Amino acid sequence: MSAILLIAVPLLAAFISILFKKYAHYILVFVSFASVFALGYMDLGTITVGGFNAPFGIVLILDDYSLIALYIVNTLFFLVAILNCNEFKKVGSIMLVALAGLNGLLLTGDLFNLFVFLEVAGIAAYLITTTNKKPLASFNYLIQGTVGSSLYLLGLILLYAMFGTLNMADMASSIANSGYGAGVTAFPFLLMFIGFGVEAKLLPFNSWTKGILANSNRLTGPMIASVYAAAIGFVFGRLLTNVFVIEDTFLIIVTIILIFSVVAGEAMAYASTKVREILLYSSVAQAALVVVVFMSGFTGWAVYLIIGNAAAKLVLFLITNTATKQLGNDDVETFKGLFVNNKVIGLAFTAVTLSVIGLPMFLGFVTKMNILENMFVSGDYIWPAIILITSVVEGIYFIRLLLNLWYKENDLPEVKFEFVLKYVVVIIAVLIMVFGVYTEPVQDSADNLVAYSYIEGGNL
Amino acid sequence: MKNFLAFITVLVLGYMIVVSLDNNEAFPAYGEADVSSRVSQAFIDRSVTEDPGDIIFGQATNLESGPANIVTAIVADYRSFDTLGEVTVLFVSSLGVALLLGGKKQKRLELNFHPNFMLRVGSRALFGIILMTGVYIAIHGHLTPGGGFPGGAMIASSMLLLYLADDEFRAKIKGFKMLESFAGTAYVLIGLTGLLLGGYFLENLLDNGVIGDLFSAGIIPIVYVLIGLKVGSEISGIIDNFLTEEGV
Amino acid sequence: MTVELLILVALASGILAYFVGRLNKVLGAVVTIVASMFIFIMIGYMMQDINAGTTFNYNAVEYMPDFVTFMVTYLGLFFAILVTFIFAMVSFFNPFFVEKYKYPALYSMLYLFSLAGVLGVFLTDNFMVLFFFFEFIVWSGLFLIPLGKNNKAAISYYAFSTAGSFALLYAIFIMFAQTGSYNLHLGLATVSGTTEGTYVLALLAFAAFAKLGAFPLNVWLPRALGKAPDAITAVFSGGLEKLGAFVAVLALVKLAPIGDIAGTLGGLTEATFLFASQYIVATLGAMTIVFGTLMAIRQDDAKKLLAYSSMSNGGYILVALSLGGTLGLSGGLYHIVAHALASAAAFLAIGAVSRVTGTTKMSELGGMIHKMPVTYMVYLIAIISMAGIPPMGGFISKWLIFQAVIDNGLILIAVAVFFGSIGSFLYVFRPLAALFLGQELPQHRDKAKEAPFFMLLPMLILSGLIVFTGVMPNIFLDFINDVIAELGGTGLLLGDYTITGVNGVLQPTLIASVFGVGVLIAFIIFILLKKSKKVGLMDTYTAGNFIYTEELMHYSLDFYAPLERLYEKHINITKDFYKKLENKVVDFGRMIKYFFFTNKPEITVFWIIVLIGFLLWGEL
Amino acid sequence: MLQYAAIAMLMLGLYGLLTQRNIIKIIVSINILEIGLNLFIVSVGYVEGGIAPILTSDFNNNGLVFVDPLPSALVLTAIVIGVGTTALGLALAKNIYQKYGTFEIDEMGEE
Amino acid sequence: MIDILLMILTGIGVALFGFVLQTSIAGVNRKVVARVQKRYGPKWYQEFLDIFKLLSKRSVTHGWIFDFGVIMALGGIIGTAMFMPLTSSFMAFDGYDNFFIFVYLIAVGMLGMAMSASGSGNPLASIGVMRALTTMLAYEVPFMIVVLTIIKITGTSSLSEIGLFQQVAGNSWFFIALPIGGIVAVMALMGMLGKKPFETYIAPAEIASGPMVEYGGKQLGMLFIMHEITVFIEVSLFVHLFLGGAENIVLFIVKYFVVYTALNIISSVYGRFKIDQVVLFFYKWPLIMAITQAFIAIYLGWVI
Repeated sequence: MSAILLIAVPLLAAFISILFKKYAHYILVFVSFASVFALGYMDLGTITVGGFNAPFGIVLILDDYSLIALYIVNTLFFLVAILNCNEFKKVGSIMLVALAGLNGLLLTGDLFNLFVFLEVAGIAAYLITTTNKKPLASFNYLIQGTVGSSLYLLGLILLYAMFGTLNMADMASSIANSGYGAGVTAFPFLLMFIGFGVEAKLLPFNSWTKGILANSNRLTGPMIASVYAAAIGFVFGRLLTNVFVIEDTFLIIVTIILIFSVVAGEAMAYASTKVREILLYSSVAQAALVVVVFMSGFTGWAVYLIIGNAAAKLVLFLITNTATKQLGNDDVETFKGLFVNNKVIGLAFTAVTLSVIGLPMFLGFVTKMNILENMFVSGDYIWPAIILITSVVEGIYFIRLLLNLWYKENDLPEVKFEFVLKYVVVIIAVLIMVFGVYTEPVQDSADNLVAYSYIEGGNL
Repeated sequence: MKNFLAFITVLVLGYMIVVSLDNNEAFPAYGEADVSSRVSQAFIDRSVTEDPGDIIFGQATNLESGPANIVTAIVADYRSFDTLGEVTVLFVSSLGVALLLGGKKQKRLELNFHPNFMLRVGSRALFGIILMTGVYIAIHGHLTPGGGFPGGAMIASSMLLLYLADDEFRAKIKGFKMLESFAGTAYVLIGLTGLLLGGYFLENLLDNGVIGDLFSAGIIPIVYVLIGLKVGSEISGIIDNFLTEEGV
Repeated sequence: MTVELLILVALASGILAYFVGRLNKVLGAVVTIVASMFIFIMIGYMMQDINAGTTFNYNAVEYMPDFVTFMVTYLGLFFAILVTFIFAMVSFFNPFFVEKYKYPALYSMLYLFSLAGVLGVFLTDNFMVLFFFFEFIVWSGLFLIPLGKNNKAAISYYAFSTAGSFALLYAIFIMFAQTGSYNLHLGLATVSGTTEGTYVLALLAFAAFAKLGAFPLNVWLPRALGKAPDAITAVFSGGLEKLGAFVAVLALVKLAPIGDIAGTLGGLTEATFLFASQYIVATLGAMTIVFGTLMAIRQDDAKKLLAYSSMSNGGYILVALSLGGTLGLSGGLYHIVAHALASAAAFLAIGAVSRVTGTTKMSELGGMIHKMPVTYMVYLIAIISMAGIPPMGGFISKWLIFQAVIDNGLILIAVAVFFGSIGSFLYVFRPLAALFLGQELPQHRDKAKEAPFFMLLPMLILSGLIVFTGVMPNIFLDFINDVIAELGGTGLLLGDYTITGVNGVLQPTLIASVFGVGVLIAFIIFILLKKSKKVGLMDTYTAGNFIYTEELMHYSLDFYAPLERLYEKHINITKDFYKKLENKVVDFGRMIKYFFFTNKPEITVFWIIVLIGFLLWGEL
Repeated sequence: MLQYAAIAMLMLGLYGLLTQRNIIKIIVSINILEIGLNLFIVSVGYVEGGIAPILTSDFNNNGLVFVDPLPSALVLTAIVIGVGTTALGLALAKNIYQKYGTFEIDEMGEE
Repeated sequence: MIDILLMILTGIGVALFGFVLQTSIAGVNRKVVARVQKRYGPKWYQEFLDIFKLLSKRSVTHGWIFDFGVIMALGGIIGTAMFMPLTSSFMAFDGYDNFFIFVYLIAVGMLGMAMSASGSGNPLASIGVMRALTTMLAYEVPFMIVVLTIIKITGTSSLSEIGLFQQVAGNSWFFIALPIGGIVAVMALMGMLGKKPFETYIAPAEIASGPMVEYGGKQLGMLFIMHEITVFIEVSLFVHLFLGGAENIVLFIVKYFVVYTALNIISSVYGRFKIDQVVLFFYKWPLIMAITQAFIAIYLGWVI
């Protein structure tokens, strides 16, 4: 079974679903489950679309890297779909298109095709955020998204004008043996970096995040913060490792942006008192961290960092948004003592937060240790210092949040979490714990992932 | 003051971009783009799979991709996956507009302009002509410039004419929805049949026939007509949503 | 009984304690007693094998990742025995205190988890395992502290210990980059003496300071220990603080000291030269002593007072270890033993009082001796050792440290050390006078009753040991000599009863017996004379007027008022510093939030233009 | 010459985004930006003296040169994406107007 | 086993001798101070009479800690006195007369007295104890710094050897060799003895003789004995450290008498400091002088 079905089937379902408005969300759940299920039978390699091979036609690449990416994004998507299917009926078909867009993003090997799928997924995302009932925030998100993707297109066209091809692998090889200095390609790559920076929530470009995530609901929160973040992370990783050539001035700019994002993200999270704000600012910092790890070349561990963050943010946003819906606002004050009488949710929330901070016995710890170890071995001394200092700050505001949620005596907020949510959240927490302790599979899968960071399929 | 400052920065930025593009040796100056070094040379002389020699209009038969209009060849055949993505974008935005503005029972927006009888009747005649040209452009996509998207836009403009000319007029939205969904599904199904029979998604199964004829270039014209219908119905749907409001 | 099995036993019993605790709170706590006693005995049992000269290197149990290796060294065993002993003794208190906590089952589980963590840290030769268990203790301690009064203290505890452990991690990775392996001894050996050695020394010292609560990083200790549940404070100050001492030993002893000071002070005659790193650590240790003593003198809450006392004793340990040499090392290590026993006993006594009266604030307590005489005696013996008065262990370690300080001719540090030892007499006496002695306040008269036998048992064992370490220290000093020999120093010259320092010989048993003879003589004099009439406490010389309310006759509120007035203004120097630091971070965050996150797209566009401009600047 | 015009349009769009606070004006400036971008895309493919890339009957006798067809294909897609986003923007604008009663962002105040 | 018993007996003998010596000299000094105040003063054995009168009277007790404290105080002081070397060669326990033993065993006596005073239930006693401890904190640190210099120079911390070091031909008494140190030591000694300027913890006017307020009869008598022996230890410490110890017993008694009388005369003309003045005083000049003395002696080696 070829991977193209992952895009074609959801599209087909979307086109059909507008006719049967009532069953749209059942189709959604069925298709997303089918795509997760079908991933098992996909055979690796490159899929040419329309019969024309690589540099001329459009080509989809399914190697280890995108397989893991697809597994993660599809499972998370399925979880979000299952948990929200009866509440947000109207956006069923839009979610289907979003699924197609995301799968397209992860699979495509062609830069312009990447722009098209970025737009498809983007527009689907703008529409999903309109369920927040905050039109101004969605408008702001739309404008910034469009500006971002236009800049990406401008950068892409400049590259096309210079090297005459649109295929990623072909572009990378023609840049490599074109012999031009780094200065030539710096401008288009910066434009593409900014284009993706907007979507990946890097600091100077993400002023839309607060509007969207600070008043998100059970659908938009997990959708934007974990599913989209993971997909964009993976695609950005693929671009950074395979296509981008990052040297002197461009490197300086990128490093400044990343340092600023990580440090400011943690400082903002420390300064905020609303639970969702803490989570969104910490996810800004985590996103920047992911980009840093990709740039230093440890693709395998960057993948695990994305997985850890995406799973964590899914659990955190699900719990927070469910509680906010029933309590009205999401101040830490109103949340105090939330876990006293729903311990299972509390345990899952704590396990996931501790994994994000990077305490032992959790997946986060294994990833962070290995990233630091590789950085030190590759002679980089500054980034580990920044990572450690920011994770101390991060630890403090997360622990402050946790202790507020666990320890309180009187007038506890009563919030009812339905069974499905509990079930999902506990499974994720247990998985994080299991892989935190039993680290063999994580260790060697991360190491050999690094080997395949180049597109093995896209006939270089 | 802020505007003036913004103007200065934008000006300086523009100047910098122009200068950097000028002295960037890889970026060809305006007009000197050497197409041969680019991927598109293969599209021009249809030599992606095998080299058919020089193409004579009216005689060359079953080239690797049929349409005389090379841009349509790229849009509908070489990179038709983009167009599929393209169509989804439009589909989603029309769906979104319907979601944002559409309610259960819609009635026409109360505008203070009430057209007189002459305008209402005259526009009916004009509607037919615009519709026909739109369909013509859609059908001849693979020969003459234009194609699915411009054709679809013209079809929608004819609908717009009716909406503007007559303030009680409301098209049957149900029909547009059906057409849109049918066209979309047909397009994807053609792609899937290509996958099943020809081994590649969206492969051109039918033979390309002689270049330049009306019935040449395999599935391209069919796909383009479908796209034209889909775009037309979607944009009309959007027009309807904008020109109506909640009400009994 | 290999080390891994021991740690697994600790973890398993922790989980068992959790489930048993769910059924019945007290039973869960009893499990902690059984488990910690068992582990202590096993460690003690391990003592014989090591004495037979074989240092075991237990390789990993099969399913652990292969780089996890444990090694029993004299140093590790010294700390392990001491801390497990403290854990075992304090665990006797758990059953009596566990009902009061919000999550009793969690309490017993985390108690045993931190014990497992302690074993892991001391008995390994691999840095990554050390860091893993270091974090493990921080993590389990974090959820233990808020079971007490409030959870703000836990946050500052977490902040400082994580800062410390991350500094340790950075040092580990520097060594890993040099040696390519996480082996502890190899890492320290290759790095010592090089420039990386300076960074590693600084970072390890930072970690030790954070764990010991020494001067620059001392804000968390009084808050955490003051607010934590009583048993946990005892465990913290007796046991977990010794982690910091362990890291200090790694930093100050195993790493070659950096840069010699003689060069800097311009070739002074005859004063022995100390290396710059040792001098800095010694000065900071001295500041810790002074700061801890001054703060302890003015505390009203007995637990906070003892917390500050463990901080200033941490300073002693740092000064001793940084001076190095036979005297410094043996003084430091012996002080670790003496302080651990004394502070654990003192905290347990205060805990016993707070169990009965519910508060440890001296202004609300008084005259507890009448109802709790045994606790009083335990507390008296503990503070005699803390103040460094002869018959008890504290005197021996202070004597050794004084010898080291004098021998190195460090005047300013000597001022701090002497001030600390006299000051310790002052602040340990304050709870004795204000809490135990003086008028018996009516509100506690009915509730107060002597602690049950199971609580008295550990206290008596501890005070017995305190006396024993004071009278017959040579047994412990022999073991310390083995530790020093393993660390590469020369052991202390020990006769069968005497200790010969650099400028004097000490025979503790003789001092004790002479003191005994003196007391005997005084007792004989007392008995021979007429028996005096017993009179109530209220019947005192009050210049003729009658007083009926006990509170008026009980002097305990701010005991050292004249002394406190002298330095009242600048008490919380470090607290203000960290508060300012925190405010800086919050302001920075708020400024960026205000500046960047508005609902207007122009911010993003502006920054995009700026970045592109920055890149293209070169083109002009 | 066309390229400078395209870049000028791009800059005009950016200027609009930087300064305008009215929702509709922002959408208009986004459109200007996209038109500028599309112009730029087409200008990249222009060849001096090239004709439109369509094979016609009189093509094969007088050896004409084609303009690069790929950018024009890409521009086709870019235009339609621009239409999609503008439609969505206008729909959101209508919603905002219903909610806040004004198009000026400053008057909307913090939600 | 026998020689240990012998040593203990000689120790007790030394303690007894100390008590008798000090009480008689105290009696003589009472006459000297009286002369300063233009009166004759009581007989030289008046001190003995007071003590034995007190021991014979029946008194009141406030509980077992009240008595246990007194016993512990007297016992501790007697124990310390047993270690004291009378001349540079004659001492009870040869070679174990370490300086730190004296400083810390006195603390045991202090602790015993403080415990029983606080146990007596009278707040004035607790205030007195607080003042005593604060004064101790004040005078102890400069004194220890000066002693540090001495130990650093002589290389040993046992009193008799320090005495012998001073008696060696070349070097003079430390009182002369370390002039600033000597002055600081005198001040510290006055603090230790609780002589007039630093008498705040007894302060008969304010807190009715401080810790002693609740005592009477045998407890008070025993505390008087303790006080006398403490004075003996402190003054003989001063003699051994600063006045070159003594070859024979007569020289020791003469030096002892001179020091004690000089102190009494000085203190008889002074008023009384307030408690925080005491602390401020000791932490201003004496500490600086001690540190400069130590710096000069150790690092620059200027020893006269």
